[in-house]
Amino acid sequence: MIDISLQKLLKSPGGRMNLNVQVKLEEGKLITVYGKSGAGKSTLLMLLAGLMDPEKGYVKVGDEIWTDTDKKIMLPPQKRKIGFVFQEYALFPNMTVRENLLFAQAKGQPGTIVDQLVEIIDLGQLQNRKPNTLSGGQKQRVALARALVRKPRLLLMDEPLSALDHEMRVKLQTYILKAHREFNLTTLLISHDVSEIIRLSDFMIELDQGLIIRQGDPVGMFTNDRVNAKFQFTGEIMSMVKQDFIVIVTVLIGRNLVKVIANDQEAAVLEIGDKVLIASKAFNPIIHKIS
Amino acid sequence: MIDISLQKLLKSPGGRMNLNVQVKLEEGKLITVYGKSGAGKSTLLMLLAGLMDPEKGYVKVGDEIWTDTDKKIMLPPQKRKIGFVFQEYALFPNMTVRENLLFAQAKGQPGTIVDQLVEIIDLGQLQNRKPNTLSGGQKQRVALARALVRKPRLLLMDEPLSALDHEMRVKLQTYILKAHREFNLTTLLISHDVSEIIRLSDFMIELDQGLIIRQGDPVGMFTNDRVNAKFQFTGEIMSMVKQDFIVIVTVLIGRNLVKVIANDQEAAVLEIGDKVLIASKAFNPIIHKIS
Amino acid sequence: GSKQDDKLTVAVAANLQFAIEELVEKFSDQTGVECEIIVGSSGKLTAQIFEGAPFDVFLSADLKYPEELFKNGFTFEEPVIYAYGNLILWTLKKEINPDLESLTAKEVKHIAIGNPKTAPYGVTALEVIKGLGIEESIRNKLVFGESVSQTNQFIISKAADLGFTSKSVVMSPRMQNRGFWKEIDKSLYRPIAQGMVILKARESFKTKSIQFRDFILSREGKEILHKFGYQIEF
Amino acid sequence: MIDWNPLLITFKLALITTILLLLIAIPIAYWLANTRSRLKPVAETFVSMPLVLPPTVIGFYMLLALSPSNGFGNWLDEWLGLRLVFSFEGLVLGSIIYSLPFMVHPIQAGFANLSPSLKNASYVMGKSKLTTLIRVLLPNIKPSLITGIILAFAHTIGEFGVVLMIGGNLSGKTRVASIAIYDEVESLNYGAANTYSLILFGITFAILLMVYLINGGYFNKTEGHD
Amino acid sequence: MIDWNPLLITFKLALITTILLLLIAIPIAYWLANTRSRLKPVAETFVSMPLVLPPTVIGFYMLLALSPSNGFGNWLDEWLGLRLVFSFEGLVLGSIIYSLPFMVHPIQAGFANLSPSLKNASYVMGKSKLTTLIRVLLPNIKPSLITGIILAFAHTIGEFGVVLMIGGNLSGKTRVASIAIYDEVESLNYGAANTYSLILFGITFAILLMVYLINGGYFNKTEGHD
Ligand SMILES: Nc1ncnc2c1ncn2[C@@H]1O[C@H](COP(=O)(O)OP(=O)(O)OP(=O)(O)O)[C@@H](O)[C@H]1O
Ligand SMILES: Nc1ncnc2c1ncn2[C@@H]1O[C@H](COP(=O)(O)OP(=O)(O)OP(=O)(O)O)[C@@H](O)[C@H]1O
Ligand code: MOO
Ligand SMILES: [Mg+2]
Ligand SMILES: [Mg+2]
Repeated sequence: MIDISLQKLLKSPGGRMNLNVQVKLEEGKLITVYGKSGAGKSTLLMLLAGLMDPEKGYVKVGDEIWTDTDKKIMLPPQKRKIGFVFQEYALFPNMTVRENLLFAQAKGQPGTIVDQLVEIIDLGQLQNRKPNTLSGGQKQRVALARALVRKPRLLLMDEPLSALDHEMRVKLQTYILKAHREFNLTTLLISHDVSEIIRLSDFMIELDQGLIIRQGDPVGMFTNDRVNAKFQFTGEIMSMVKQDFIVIVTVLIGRNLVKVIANDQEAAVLEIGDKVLIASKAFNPIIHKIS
Repeated sequence: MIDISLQKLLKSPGGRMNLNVQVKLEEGKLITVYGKSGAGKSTLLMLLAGLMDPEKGYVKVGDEIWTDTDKKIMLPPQKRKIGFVFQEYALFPNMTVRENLLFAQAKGQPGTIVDQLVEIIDLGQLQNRKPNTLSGGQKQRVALARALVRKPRLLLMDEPLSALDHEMRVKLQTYILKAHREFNLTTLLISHDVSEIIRLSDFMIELDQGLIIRQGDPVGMFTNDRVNAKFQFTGEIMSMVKQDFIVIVTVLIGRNLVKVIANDQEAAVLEIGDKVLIASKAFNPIIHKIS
Repeated sequence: GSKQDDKLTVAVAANLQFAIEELVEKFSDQTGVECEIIVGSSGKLTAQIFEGAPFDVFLSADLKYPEELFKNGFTFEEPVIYAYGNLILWTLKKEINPDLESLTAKEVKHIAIGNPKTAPYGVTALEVIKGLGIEESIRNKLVFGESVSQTNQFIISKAADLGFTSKSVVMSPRMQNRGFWKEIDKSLYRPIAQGMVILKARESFKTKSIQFRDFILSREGKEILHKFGYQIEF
Repeated sequence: MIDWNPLLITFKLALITTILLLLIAIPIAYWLANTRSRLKPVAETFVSMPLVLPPTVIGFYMLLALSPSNGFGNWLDEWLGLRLVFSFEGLVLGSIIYSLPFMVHPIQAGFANLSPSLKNASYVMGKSKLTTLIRVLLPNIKPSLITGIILAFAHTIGEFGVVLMIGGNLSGKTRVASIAIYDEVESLNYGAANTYSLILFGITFAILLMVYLINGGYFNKTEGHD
Repeated sequence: MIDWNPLLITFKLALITTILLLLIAIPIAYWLANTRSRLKPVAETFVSMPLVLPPTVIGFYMLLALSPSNGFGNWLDEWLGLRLVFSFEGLVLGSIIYSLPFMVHPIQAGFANLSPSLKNASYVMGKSKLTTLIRVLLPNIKPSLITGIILAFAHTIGEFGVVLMIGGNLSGKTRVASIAIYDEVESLNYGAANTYSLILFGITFAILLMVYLINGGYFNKTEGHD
């Protein structure tokens, strides 16, 4: 169990904001921190890592106390068993990929871990390249591998995938899941992306103005009562073409364009750009794998 | 008609790459340039703006010749009637929002245009602020307004929305469309986002390795033969729960989670993370506007 | 006005810097001619005159530099000797005797002399040392000041234990009773004949320059120089 | 009573030199930051040379070049009425050469760190290179300009070797504070030397401290909010 | 024949000064770049002062402070056997003070421009501050280090005033090139002055040009590929 109670006064653009987070997290889970820009997500991770000091509070990880302002305990980041994946990767430009991983090793740690990670995260080809010559997705993989070298107890990731394109993103999500399971980590991930959150996380915390406003199962949190036996989607109207008494409405759902026929009355309230819900009354879906 | 024929040798990470673009664009349209990172999209816009010189080729806009290497014509960027929205906004940090707009005015241009744009693009509240104090979305709006001050003939936008979150993005798409129509512009937009492309553009060019590999109607280009009377979607498997003889498969389509029932045989080939196509045999969709 | 342009500019060797104040004061009182004093090593001043420095009269620490200027046509007339300089040994350290024996003493680590390349008093000091035949043994003790002034400075800061300088320094009101000094036996060096020339740099000052030269060579001028420890032929 | 002239001349010299240097250094720095010429490293080396050459060397060659007994110096004297040795104008020239790299380097770095899209944005608005330079580029490298100004100003105040060679120590004209202090030390007026030093120290300390305080630290960029 | 000693001493002095300065400046620059102390502007001003003070002033006060008949100078002499006037060691000390800002400023700027996440990344890997400094921070501010090294080296070669005041012009010990040139000019040996100047000019030009060429321009960052 990771028991967190942290308070810190932050300077936000609109004056001061009090970060005040009380939460207990189950170990071994992948937890997402979600929330608007400036909500305090990065600050929370920095506090957990010991890279910033709280005004008041504690962080207890299992039976270890990492932070306790009352007892004046403030374990330095060096002594917390964490891995941190920074948004801008923070790879050391002066070292090759392999050197970045080797540097992360603890004294006396067997060298095999680096080879193992190179294997798992598929870095074989990149080992001797300098970070500057890598693409964003490659850098990201290296940053992830590097954060795992010390077999951290807690893996912290600050929007690790936000700068990547869809394809790369999906690929890296797979690596993250793989690592999370393989190394039996407790992982805290900051993410804005719904599909990412649903795909990756067991638990989700939503921050707003420094406070936890919601927490729970991500699927439940995003879908509300929308998921049921019926097939229903939200989408956006792309075009409307009038034909006699009907209007053909093209709706974008995800990356799919769907044409729906609406009658004049239905169409009267619709405009291009409107968000719409499309539901079916009778539906018998078939599922096909795309190679 | 904008008649483009441009060649330029570029240094790409994998050696040299020849940008070679031949295309005729209809005036008054909103055209998207799509393609992988490094395909040459930004370079194309820089060449059109006169901010970079081609090795060979011409750019003819209506009856004006902007570039013609054979005739040694190379109109400086100052004399091309263009608006350019840079990816990093390029607002002048030393000027307020209003001063940024005023600076863009041509000599002798009536001052009313600035007020008009402030009105249209909703900048009233921000006029006296410095760019550094604005959020990403606000900066973006200012950059758009500033590019319109001179009533350009051609508006060039280099991934203007890629750094924004979904909500802000949709809002700004509306502003772009509004401006495009109101000012009767020819607009070239670089974008990676399918929904954005479909929503905004009349025409699309796909670049790869410096060459145009596809061009045409964006809806047609993204949907191939997938759009038809039938209702069908692509999505990704999030979870599979076995129950007796059936498996409940949860699929993420856009931001919607949908549960589909599959039988054992069907489920045998499926795995979490698979991309799947969901189609219906009989479907009678209803469309509802979401307030 | 205080502008330099309407003042007679007098360039003087560093050893003369104390005497010159009184000389100029008297001269200005008598003639109403205002003066600007430039102090430096004789070598530096000569180099500057060669490059067009706007100096009107030059009082050197020797005859070599004025003659050089005369030969090259920078002066109106041949140099005249206005005084003979006296060399002394000076120290600010109680425990050190300012005599020639001290030069070779163990506790004397640094001996300041003028740089023979630029300061005639340095040339003479070296002449004395060579004459005593101790050049080799004290070579590592010698430190060189750019001019007599810098030599003084080394002595006064006690960075040097002992040094050769001009008698005029210790005769000046400011330095009287500072430290201990002793004249060097005149038989050990050729007299330091100090020469003066009137320069062509600014023709309009020729008359005033001649007035100044005549003052220096007048009885009154000579008395002041004598008071500051120079050897004068009255 | 101390003579305030050397202090006045020092600050006057530093001020004039800094202003002229700013005008000279901006085009040079702009060119260096933007050129793709293969001569760039050579040009950079030349700009840096005054840093490396002892002030006495600079002074010596200026003396040779500018002395009226010389071709060029003579030409200046006869045709322009400019005497650059033993004159305040000469000190200005010497100081400009001597402090050139201190002004050029920071400004060049400032230009090089500006995003090229600022310039491009201004060009597509029809603004000329000059307008762009004055209204867009320079206002946005203010910290670099301030750094250059401080360094050049300070370096000129501390100048000694060049002035010693070509200044000739003329009171009210070329006797700057560094020379005056040297003089006082040489005439064993330690009291006066002390006074000059303390005043110089005090004034320049105050100037520097003010700049650092106003600037909120040399190297802090203005922080964004986004 | 010219005496090569002054040139050798000059480069030896510049080399030793630069190395020592590097060791001194790194901790100072690190502290300045990281501190949030309210004393920072004052500390920055002190570091910059040698830039402003005429070398003669620095030299004069050093002469007074270091003379063995003085409290501090005496203590140095008796306890450490260090005589800092009229000695090469004294020149090194003087040069260090004189060139301090040239080493500290670029390194401080380098540290300030490094993303804090590099440091943080190293800390969470359990690396101490020292390890982080040596293995992560310093290798990644190489251009700033090179800038500092060039500036300090160059500035020391050009040093004149301090040496004039405390050096004593000892051939083979404290007669550096700048002093030798001054001497030759004063003794009207323009030929020798010329030779010294040209050699100094040539060597330093070559060093600087090499650095600029290798470095591909002072201010160019290594470009990413992403
Ligand atoms: N060291 C600090 N001291 C005081 N306030 C800070 C500090 N660091 C950040 N802040 C402020 O705290 C607020 C929360 O910042 P934080 O970086 O945690 O937000 P975030 O949720 O990560 O946002 P984003 O999604 O944009 O990264 C911001 O308003 C920020 O300006
Ligand atoms: N001035 C230049 N000279 C030579 N090559 C260049 C120049 N500018 C960019 N390139 C190279 O040209 C290629 C295309 O770059 P460009 O910026 O046009 O790509 P892009 O399609 O905009 O990619 P992205 O989506 O990442 O912005 C890249 O490999 C780049 O390194
Ligand atoms: O007075 Mo001198 O010229 O320094 O020996
Ligand atoms: Mg954050
Ligand atoms: Mg691009």
